[in-house]
Amino acid sequence: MARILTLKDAVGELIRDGDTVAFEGFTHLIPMAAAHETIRQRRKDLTLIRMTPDIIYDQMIGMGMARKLIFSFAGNPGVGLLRRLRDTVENGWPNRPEIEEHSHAAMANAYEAGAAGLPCAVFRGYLGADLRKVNANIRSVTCPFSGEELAAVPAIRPDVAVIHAQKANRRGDVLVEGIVGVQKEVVLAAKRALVTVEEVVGDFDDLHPNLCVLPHWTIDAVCPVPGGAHPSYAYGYYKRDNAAYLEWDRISADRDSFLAWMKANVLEAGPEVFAERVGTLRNG
Amino acid sequence: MARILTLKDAVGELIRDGDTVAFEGFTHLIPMAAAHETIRQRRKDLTLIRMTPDIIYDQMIGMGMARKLIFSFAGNPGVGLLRRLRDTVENGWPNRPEIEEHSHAAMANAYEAGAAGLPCAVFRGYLGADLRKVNANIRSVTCPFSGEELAAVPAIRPDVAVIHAQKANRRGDVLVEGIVGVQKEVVLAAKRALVTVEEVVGDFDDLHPNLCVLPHWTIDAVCPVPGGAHPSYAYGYYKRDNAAYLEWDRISADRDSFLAWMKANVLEAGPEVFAERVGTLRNG
Amino acid sequence: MDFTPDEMMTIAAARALKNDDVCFVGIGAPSAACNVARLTHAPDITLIYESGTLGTAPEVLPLSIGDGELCETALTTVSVPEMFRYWLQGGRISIGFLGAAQLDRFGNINTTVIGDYDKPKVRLPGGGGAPEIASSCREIFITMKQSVRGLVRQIDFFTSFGHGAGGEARRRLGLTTGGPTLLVTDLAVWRPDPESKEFTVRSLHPGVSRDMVRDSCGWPVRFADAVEETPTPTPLELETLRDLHARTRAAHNGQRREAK
Amino acid sequence: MDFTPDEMMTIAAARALKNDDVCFVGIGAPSAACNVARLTHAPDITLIYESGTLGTAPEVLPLSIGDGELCETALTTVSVPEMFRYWLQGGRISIGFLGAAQLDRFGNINTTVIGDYDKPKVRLPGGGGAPEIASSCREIFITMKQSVRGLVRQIDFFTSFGHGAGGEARRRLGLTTGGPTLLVTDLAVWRPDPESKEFTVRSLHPGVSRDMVRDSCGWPVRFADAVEETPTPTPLELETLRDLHARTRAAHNGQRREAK
Repeated sequence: MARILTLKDAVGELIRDGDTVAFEGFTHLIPMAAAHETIRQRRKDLTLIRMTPDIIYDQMIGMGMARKLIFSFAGNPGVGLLRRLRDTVENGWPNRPEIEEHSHAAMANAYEAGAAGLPCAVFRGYLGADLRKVNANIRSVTCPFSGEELAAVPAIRPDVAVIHAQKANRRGDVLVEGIVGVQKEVVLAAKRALVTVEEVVGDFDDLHPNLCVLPHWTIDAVCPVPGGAHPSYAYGYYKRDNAAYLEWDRISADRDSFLAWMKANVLEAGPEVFAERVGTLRNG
Repeated sequence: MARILTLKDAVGELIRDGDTVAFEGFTHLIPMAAAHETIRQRRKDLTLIRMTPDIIYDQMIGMGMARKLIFSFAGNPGVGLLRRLRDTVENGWPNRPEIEEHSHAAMANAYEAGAAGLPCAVFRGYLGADLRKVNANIRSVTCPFSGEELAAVPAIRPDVAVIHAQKANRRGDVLVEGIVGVQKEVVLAAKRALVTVEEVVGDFDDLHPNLCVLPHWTIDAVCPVPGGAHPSYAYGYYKRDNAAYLEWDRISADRDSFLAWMKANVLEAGPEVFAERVGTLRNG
Repeated sequence: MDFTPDEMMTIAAARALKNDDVCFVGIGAPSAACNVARLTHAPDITLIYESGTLGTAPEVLPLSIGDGELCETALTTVSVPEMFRYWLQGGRISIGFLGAAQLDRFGNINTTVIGDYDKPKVRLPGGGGAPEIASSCREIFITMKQSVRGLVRQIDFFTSFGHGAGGEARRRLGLTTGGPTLLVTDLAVWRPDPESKEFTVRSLHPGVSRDMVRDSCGWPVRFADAVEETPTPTPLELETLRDLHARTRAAHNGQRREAK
Repeated sequence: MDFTPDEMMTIAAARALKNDDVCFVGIGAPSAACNVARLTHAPDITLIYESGTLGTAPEVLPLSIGDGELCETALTTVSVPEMFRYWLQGGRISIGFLGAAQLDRFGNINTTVIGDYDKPKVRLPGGGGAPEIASSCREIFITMKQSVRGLVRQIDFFTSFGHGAGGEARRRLGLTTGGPTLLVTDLAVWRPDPESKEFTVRSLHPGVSRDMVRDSCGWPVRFADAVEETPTPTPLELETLRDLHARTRAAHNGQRREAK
């Protein structure tokens, strides 16, 4: 049952050292404010699951919080590579987390299977791909009707799912609109779910019947954090901060500039700074 | 690529003797007008797939069009049993089609797998259920990670999918709203797709981005047939004709009254009668 | 206030539902009980119909499991594959509410055929959602009127699995869910024995004797050590149920009440 | 009108797309080519981005594969699992458009690592959607600038499978789709040989010599029997492309162009 909590309290209660966590949001609604709170609270030994690690995991990786990474595309979208992730993989700085790498199709299916309560996902994939050789969690099953060999990967069942969404109502039901990504799946796949939202409204009475709504009884905490997806965007609220993605390439290029930026903008800041950051990006 | 056709032409072109067909619509948007046109055109030797055979298949079965039935719940919703289906199973009248019976979960997963291009669906089901003993298409696969034995059924890949929907635009994109059932899955699972709609509108520019829309390139024919889901209903257009479901129990109780009703109301009628039938049921 | 055995059955079933339950209202199940619970002691109960409607609050009882009002009053409506995969199989449902054509004392249900499957005496509708409702929900509540043709020693077909032959049968099949934990008939409230899993009468409805229960049951009836009397329906419960039925009749033009 | 090799590459790629194509615009792929096709000879082409946007028609080029405008201009936006299951794996896509960090002459692609997987010299982004785009789309188009570091004899990692070692390699793996059928570089248009499946130069862009192609390619280049000259970009094509880039720059405040 969802409770409406401050982000600090929600992270404090729901995310624990050693957890397997998935902060999801496919290019859209990336839960950056929740990640920053998790960094401030110094969680460690995390297994970080995310299709596209993006800036959000580049920061957590650079801060040494990751014990293991599970991902399918590790780029800085529209810019290039992720420099902190490269540094950890190529040079072991600040540590050398275990890597479990998949394709998007595999991870999307694995989230789907997690939401569906299955132990594994079955799909047609990885044909001729070398990831099979370096990832022991890519196996196969044989269709008992056609004899076709299909790929199988373990379902993703995180300890905690963290997403950002447009709005919640007072009961804690959550609405996700636009590019919905795997937002529904990760929440349903997880043991615990934390959702930051742009706003909390009275009720959802005027919604179209077929929208992506997560009922309050699938969520543990709802935290209002306006701007909480910055520098990604929230459809209907504010645009993507493309400049911030470019700037990240510069900030993250160097360990010292990275650490200095994290100190000034994350460790010594709070969730309230996100509202300011999207100020000029808000929809007209 | 969708063409906007008359129902007569579309059925004539897309549904052939011996086809495996799925007329879907879960309690809502049941494509009754398309079934009546198929009956008028005297299609035969059909494999009829549908989760809930309902009145629509009771009529086609009673007219001797079925070579095989694949279903998961054969009731007259809100009323009781399906009398023509009972007569064919219990007494072989007018013929004795092969029966492949599943659970809803199996069929829903089988449609999903068909839409997903897979040869089979894998799910947790049929535990302790006797259907396993009477249906050779219920098999199992073993999860290569947990060792759990999961149920497997063949994907549903019909020759033709037939659905009713609220509206199409001029390009032939189709919108389904409300109880969407397996409407999207059956169209994507099928080789050919026929969609009857309440109306054709200019464009869909004002739709919410996350609605259930089937692009025109997934559909072969769109046929405007107002009222075409009667006696089921079309959310936003007209209500369910509960009296017709009750009346069916009486009509179908007897072979002669069934045949007389079919002659008067189907064989000697046309798609245009559906608009009249929903006249008093239209939303205020 | 006077009441009928049917009313007592529905109200006793409604009482077993809690405010935080997520209830899957399956084929043949008394959605009356679920809605009475919602309109009395459990206003926040989540009702789910297999048509994809999540969190519905209908004003009148639906005639089918996919009536328009279920969608109109739902928090959201999802596709049927999603309903069965994410919500049922995903383990999100606390209570599955089933009816039965035939029931045995271990809560195994038949709604498929009377007689032999290949040459049935009566072809019933079949399982629909029931086989996986029975295995995926945390608990199963069953409600049906008693009759020797309904409560039988041996069901003709295992449409959905209850406690099998009793005891640890579920666990041996790999089932981790609770299975049938409640049977409410028009005469009594039954719970499975903790060990044998056999349904045992826990309370008799007001005015019902042990013999009445025995005479309308096809298996030898076990009674709990201390059999209680089911509390009489309160005026609020009865009025709520009767108002619901009256609204339903008015809306459906006096047509037959919700069944499937 | 004068034009750059980049412009020629994009326009030559755009020309290969047809009005009834359903095109999956994957990671690193030139959505410029897809959108130029849409804005010139293929107005009804369906563009799909893996973020779930079906049938998009962006006014400006997206910076990520999930920009807001893709959703705003789409016919509909579906979840990412649905995108990969129903639309890609379901066989609904005619053309998958991929880029590459390393490419071999059989259309096998590496975007994972330079060097050894466990101790990479450069850790690249990885496959994203590419492994299943490469196997599920009816055909694969590849576009990239030529360089000896990019067009290599042997890729370091098979991120996505093209024609393997050539010939019937796809069929032997059980693949029923066509695999790479086109490579457009800044210098030439290549098609696989029907037998060996090795990329073969079919046309040279205006002003490009065979040696220029050889010098920027890490494998021994094969030329078709009759090598043609790629038709010069038309004024409409060039204006469309330049207007698109100008609108994109204005919208993104002069930030770097679409890459993902």
